[in-house]
Amino acid sequence: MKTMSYTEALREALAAEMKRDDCVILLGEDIGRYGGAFGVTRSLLDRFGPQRVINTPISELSFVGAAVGAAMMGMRPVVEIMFMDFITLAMDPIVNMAAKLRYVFGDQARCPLVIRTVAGGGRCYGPTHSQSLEAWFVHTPGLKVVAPSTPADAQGLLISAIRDDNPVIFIEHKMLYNTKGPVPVPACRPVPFGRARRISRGSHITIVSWSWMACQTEIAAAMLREEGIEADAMDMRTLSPLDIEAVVESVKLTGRLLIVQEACRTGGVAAEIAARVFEAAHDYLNAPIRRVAGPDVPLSASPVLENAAMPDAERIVAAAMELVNFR
Amino acid sequence: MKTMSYTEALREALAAEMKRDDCVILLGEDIGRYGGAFGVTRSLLDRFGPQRVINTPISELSFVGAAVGAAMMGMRPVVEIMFMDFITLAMDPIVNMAAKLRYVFGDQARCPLVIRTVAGGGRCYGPTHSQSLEAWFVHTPGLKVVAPSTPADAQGLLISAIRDDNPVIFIEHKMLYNTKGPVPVPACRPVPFGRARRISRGSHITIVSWSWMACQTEIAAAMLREEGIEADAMDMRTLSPLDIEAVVESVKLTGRLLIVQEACRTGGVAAEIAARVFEAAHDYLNAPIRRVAGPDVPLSASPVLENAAMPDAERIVAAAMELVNFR
Amino acid sequence: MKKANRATLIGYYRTMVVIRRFEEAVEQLFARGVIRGTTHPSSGQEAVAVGSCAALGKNDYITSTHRGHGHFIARGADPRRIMAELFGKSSGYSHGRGGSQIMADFRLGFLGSNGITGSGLAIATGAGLAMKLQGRRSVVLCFFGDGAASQGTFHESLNMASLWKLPVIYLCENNLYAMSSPVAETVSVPHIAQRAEAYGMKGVIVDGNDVLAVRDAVAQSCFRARNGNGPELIECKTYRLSGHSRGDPRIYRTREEEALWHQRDPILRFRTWLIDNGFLDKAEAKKIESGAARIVASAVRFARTSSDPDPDAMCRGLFA
Amino acid sequence: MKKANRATLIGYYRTMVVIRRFEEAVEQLFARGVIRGTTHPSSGQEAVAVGSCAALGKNDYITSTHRGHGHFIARGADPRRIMAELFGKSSGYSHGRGGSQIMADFRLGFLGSNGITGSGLAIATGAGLAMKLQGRRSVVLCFFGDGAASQGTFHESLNMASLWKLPVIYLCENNLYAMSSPVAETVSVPHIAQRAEAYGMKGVIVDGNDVLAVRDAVAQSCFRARNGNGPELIECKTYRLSGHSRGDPRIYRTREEEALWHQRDPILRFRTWLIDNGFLDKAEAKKIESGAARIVASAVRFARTSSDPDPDAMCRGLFA
Ligand SMILES: Cc1ncc(C[n+]2csc(CCOP(=O)(O)OP(=O)(O)O)c2C)c(N)n1
Ligand SMILES: Cc1ncc(C[n+]2csc(CCOP(=O)(O)OP(=O)(O)O)c2C)c(N)n1
Ligand SMILES: [Mg+2]
Ligand SMILES: [Mg+2]
Repeated sequence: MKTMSYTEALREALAAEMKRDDCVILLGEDIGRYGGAFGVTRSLLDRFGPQRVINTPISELSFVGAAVGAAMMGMRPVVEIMFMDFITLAMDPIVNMAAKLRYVFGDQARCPLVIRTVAGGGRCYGPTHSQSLEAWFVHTPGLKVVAPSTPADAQGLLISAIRDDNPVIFIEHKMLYNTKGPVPVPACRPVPFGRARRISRGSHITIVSWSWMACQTEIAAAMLREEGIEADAMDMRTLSPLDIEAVVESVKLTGRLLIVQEACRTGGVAAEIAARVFEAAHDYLNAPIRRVAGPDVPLSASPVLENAAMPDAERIVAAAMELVNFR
Repeated sequence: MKTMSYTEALREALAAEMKRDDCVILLGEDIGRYGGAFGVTRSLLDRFGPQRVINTPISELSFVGAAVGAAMMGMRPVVEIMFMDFITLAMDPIVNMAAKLRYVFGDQARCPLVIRTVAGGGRCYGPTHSQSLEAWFVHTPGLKVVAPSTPADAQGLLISAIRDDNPVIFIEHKMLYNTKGPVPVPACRPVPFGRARRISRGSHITIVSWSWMACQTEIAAAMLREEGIEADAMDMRTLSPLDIEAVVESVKLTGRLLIVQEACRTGGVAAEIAARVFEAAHDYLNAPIRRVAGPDVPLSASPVLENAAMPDAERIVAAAMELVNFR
Repeated sequence: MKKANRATLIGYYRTMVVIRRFEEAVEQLFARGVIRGTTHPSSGQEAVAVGSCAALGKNDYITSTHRGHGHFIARGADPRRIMAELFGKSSGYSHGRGGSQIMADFRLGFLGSNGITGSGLAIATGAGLAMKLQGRRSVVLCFFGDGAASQGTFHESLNMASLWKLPVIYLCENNLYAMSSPVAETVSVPHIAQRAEAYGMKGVIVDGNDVLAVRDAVAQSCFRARNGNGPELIECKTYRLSGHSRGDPRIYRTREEEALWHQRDPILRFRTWLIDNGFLDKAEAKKIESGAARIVASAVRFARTSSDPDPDAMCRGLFA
Repeated sequence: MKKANRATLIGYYRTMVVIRRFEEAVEQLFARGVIRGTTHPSSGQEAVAVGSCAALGKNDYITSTHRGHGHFIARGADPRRIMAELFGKSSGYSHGRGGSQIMADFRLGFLGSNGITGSGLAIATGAGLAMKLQGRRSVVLCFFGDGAASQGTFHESLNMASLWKLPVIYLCENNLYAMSSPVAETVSVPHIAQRAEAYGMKGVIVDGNDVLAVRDAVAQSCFRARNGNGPELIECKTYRLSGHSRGDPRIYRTREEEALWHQRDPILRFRTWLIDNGFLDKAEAKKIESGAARIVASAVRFARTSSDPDPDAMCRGLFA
C-alpha cells in the first residue's frame, strides 16, 4: 500500500492503462500541457505524446461523438468533460449512440468509451459548475455509472472502466481530488463494478451513499459510534450496476435505511434505491426510508449558501438519529 | 363540451393563446406549412404568419437557446422538439439557462418558455424516436413538467403552460394524438398545474400514472372492476409540481400503491413517487409499492419487441391483482 | 465522363435500379400497412449513393443517415436483411431492434445509418481519427443532408477534422429540402460547399444526379485524404423524388418542380448515357430492371417469411 | 482615430482603468483566500469591453461570457455590487447565487454573463429575434471568445441570425487562448472573422487593443444591423494579460510573449495617445488612476461589509 491522492490515483490508472494498451487515448479540453482543469492528466502529454493525449477544441457534443466513433473502430477513448454540467452538451452521442450501439447493432459493435467528469459542489463554483447529474445516466439503459470516493477505488474502478467494452460515465468529485488514501502497490488493480464497499459495520441502521457523500458518511458513522449507534454504512461505488443486494441484505439486519445523495432530492438515485429496497425488503423495514439530499434548487456560488445546501456528516448524523429513534 | 382529438385540442390552445397574446410565438422544425411532424401546428402559419410561426433550421441546441433569449426579452416562445429523443441536443440551454435564470438573476428575470415535445413508443419508430425522458427534467429544479393524457387536459395544461412565467417541459405522446375526448367549449380554459386527475374511485388499490399510461390505467381500472377490484386511479398530469398529497391520501385509504410508467424502470419518476409515498405514508402501506415500467433497454422498432416492452392495461391488471392479493 | 470499364458501369446501373425498386417496394409496403414504423426513401438520390461508394475501397468506411437504404445497398449490403429489418424481423441487420433508420454492417465498413440528424458527422470524425492513429490508409465517407448541415456538429466536426487532418470526406446530399424546409430557408448561403473555406478545407460542388461525376469527385477527395491532405467537403446537388417519409403529402413543393426533377432522374439519365455510348442496349436494360425487381421481390419474401425476434430475449445484449 | 469629444475619451480611459484595477483587486483577493470559488479576470481586454459598449445605445442589449466583469462595468454596472457578488454577499448582483460568472442587470440591457462557453451566442440570437419581432431598433451585442467559436452553437446561431436578418453583433474577443489552448490548435483558419462568409455575413477584424478602433467598428456594424441589414461578426484581436482563472500557472505560453503584449497594453496605449493628442496630461491621468483605485477600494469595502445571504431563504425564488 502506498498513500496517494485521488488525483494521483486516477493519473496512475490512466498511465498504467495507456502503457498496457496502445488503443487507450485521452480526449478533452486542456488535458495536454495544462493537465486538465483539476490536474488529473498532468504529465501524460509528455509521457505519451499528442497522438495519445488529444487536446480538443471546446466542442463537447462532437468530441464525445467522435470518441464514440473512435471506440467503434477499436480505440478505447477516455474523454474528459471538464465539469459535469457541460455534459448537457453531449447528451445526444452518449444517450442516442453510445448507450444503444451494442443493443441495436449486436455483437459486431462495441463501444469501449469512458467519460470522466467532475460533479458536485463544495468549491463555490456556482450553479453551472457544481451539478451532480448521475441520475440521468442511471436512467439510461446501456451505460455504466461509476462514482468512486477513495483513491483506491478511483484507481481500481477507472482501470475497470477503461477495460470495459461498454460506455462508462465515470464521475469524480472536486472535493475528492486532494483527499489521500492507501492504494495497492506496485500494480494497479481493477476493482469490479457492481459491488458496494462497506464503510463500517453495524446493526442499528444502514446508510448508503457514493462519491463525496461516502466520505461524509464515513465521518458520520464515526460520530454515530460515539453516540452508541452502529451504522452499517456502504459506499455504492458504482450506480449502474447497482449492488442493491448488499443494501437489501443489510436492511434485513438493521431494519432502517438512510440514503445520502448530494444531488437535488427529487428524482435522484436515492429514490431508485429506496424504491428497490422497499420492493425487496418491505417486511424488514421498521421505519420509513429516509433520504438526506441536496435541496431542489441550483447550488449557489456563495459559500454560506453552498454550505447550507450540501449534505454533510452532521446532517447525516441528525437524520440517522431520528431514524434510529423512530417509534 | 365538444369532442375533439388531442391534436386538435393542442392546436386550439395554441391558436387561442396566440390570439390572446401577441408575445406568444412558435418555433420549431417544420412547424410551418407542414404543421409539425404530428400536425399539431397545422394551419397556424396561415392564421398567424411567419413572424409568429417560425420554421427553424435543424439546430435544436440553438433554437432552444434562442427561445430562452427571446423569453428573457418578453416573448412567450412555444418551441416544438419533434421527438423527445432530440431534446438531448438542447439540454444545456434548458438545464443551465432556462431552469436557473430566475433563481440566479432574481426578480428582474422571467423565462416564460414552453417546450412541447413528443415522447413514447407504440409506433415502431425505434430506439431514437421513442424515449420517455421526463425523469431528467423532474430532477432539474426550476422546470415544470407536464404530461397530459386527455384532450381536455392537453388543452387546459398547454394554456397554463403558455401563461406560466417559468420554463415548462410539455410532454405529448404519439399514441395520444388521435385519441378523442370531450373538451370544454366555447372558451379554452386553463387547467392548473399540480393537481392529479382522478380516473376512477376505489378503495382496494391506488394506481398512479401519466401520459399514455394513464389511458392504459383507465382501461385497466375498468377491467379490474369486472374482477371486483375497485381501483383509486389517478392521472398525475403534471410531474413537477407533483400532487403527491393526492397520492398519499389515496394510499392512506387503500394501503396499496401501483405506479405505472412507460419509461425504463430504473431511475424513473415512479421511483420518486414511491420514495415520497413511503416517506409520508409508511404506516398505511399493506403491501410493497409496485412499479409497472418499461424494461431497462432501448425500445425496439420491431412491433413484436415494442409491444412486449411497453406496459399496457393487461400488465397493469396483472400487477394490481398481485398487489391486492398480497399476503 | 471518363472512360470506364463496361462491366463496372453496368454494375452501377444495376445497383441504382435495385435501390429504386427497393425503395418503391418499401413505400408500397408501408402504404399497405404491411410494415409499421416509418421510413425515408432515397428515390432520386441513387447516383450519390452508388457514385460515392464506387469511389471507395474495401477498407474504407461509411457513416450514413436516416435515409440510408441506398447507401447501404450501394456498399454491398444484402437487400434481404435490410428488408427484414424494416419488417422488424430477427433476420434483419439489427435483429428488429433498429428499424429503417438504424442498421450497420461493420464488415462492410458500414458504421451505421442513424436516427439523429447530424449525428453521423461526429462519428465519422472519430472513425477518421482512429484511422489516423492506427496508421491506416482508410478514408471515412460521411453522408449527411442539407438539413444536417445546420446542426452544430457540422461545425465542430469539420473544425476538428481540419485541425487534425483526418481522412474524412464529408458528403452533403443536398436534396433541396430538409423534411419540408427548402434549403434556402435553413442554410444562409447558396452552397453548403462554400462553408468548407471556413474550416480551411476544400469544398466541391457536384451534380449529384450524375453517377460518374459523383464517383470522380469522391475519388479525388479520397485520394487527397488518403495521402494525408485532410478532409474535404463535397456537396452533391440532388433531389428526393419521393416524400420525406411515409405518408408525406409534399405540400411544401410543387408538382411542377417534381416533374422537372423526374426529367433529371439519375437512373434514366445514366440509362440514356449508357445506351448512347454503346455500353447497354434496351434489351439488356430491361433484363437488369427485371433482375432488380426479382432481387427486391426475394427480399420481401425473405423478410415476410423470417421469424419475429423473441420477446423473451428482449433484455439481452445490452452490454458487450 | 476619429475626432472625438474630450470628456467622452476621458470617460473611456477612466472606465478602462477601473476595470483593470477591479480585476487586479479581485486577483489579489482570491490569492489571499478572501474570495472563494473562481474568477476569470479580463485584464488586457479593456479596450474591447469599453470600445464596444461605447458604440451601443441605452436601449441596446449585451450578452457576456465567463469573463464578464469588464463588459459589465463598461456597460455601467456598479462595481460594488459586482464585487459583492464575488464575495457571495446578498448585495451582489445575483444575491450570491451566481458568483463571478453569472450576473445580470436587465435595466442596463445586460442580459447576463455566463458559465457555459458559447451559451450566450444563442441567447443573443433569441434576444435579437425578440427585437425584430417587437419592431424595436435595438441591437444585441454578443461577446464570446475564440474558444467559444468552436462550439456548435456558433454555427447554429450565426446561421439563424443571418437567415432571419437579426440585429445581432457577434463580437469575438480573440485573446489567442481558450484557457490553455492556443487559437491555432482550436480554430482551423487564421481568422475567426473569415467564418462570417460561411453565413453570408460581413466579417470584420479589428485591433482589439485599440479602444477607438473597436468603438468605430462596432458602431458601424450596429448602424447596419439597426437598419435591417442583419448580423455581423467582428473579431477583436487582443490578449488576456492575466491567467485564465485563479491560480493559472500559464505554462502554455512564454513570459516573452506576455511581455510583448504588455507593451501593447490597451490602457497604456490609450493613455499615451490621449496625452500625445493633448486630451490628457500626466497629472490628470494620475488623478483618474487614483480615482479608479478609490472606486475599487470602496467596492471591496462594500462587499466586505455586506451581509451574507440568508440560508433559510435558499429555497425561495426558484419560480417566477
Ligand atoms: C436531431 C434531429 N432533429 C430532427 C430530426 C427529424 N428529422 C428527420 S430527417 C429530417 C430532415 C433532414 O434533412 P436533411 O438533412 O436534408 O436530410 P434528408 O431528409 O433531406 O435526406 C428531420 C428534421 C431528427 N431525426 N433528428
Ligand atoms: C461548455 C463549456 N466547456 C468548457 C468550459 C470551461 N471553460 C471555461 S472558459 C474556457 C475557455 C474559453 O475560451 P474563450 O472562449 O477563448 O474565452 P476566454 O477564456 O479566452 O476569455 C473553458 C474551456 C465551460 N465553461 N463551458
Ligand atoms: Mg435534405
Ligand atoms: Mg480566448
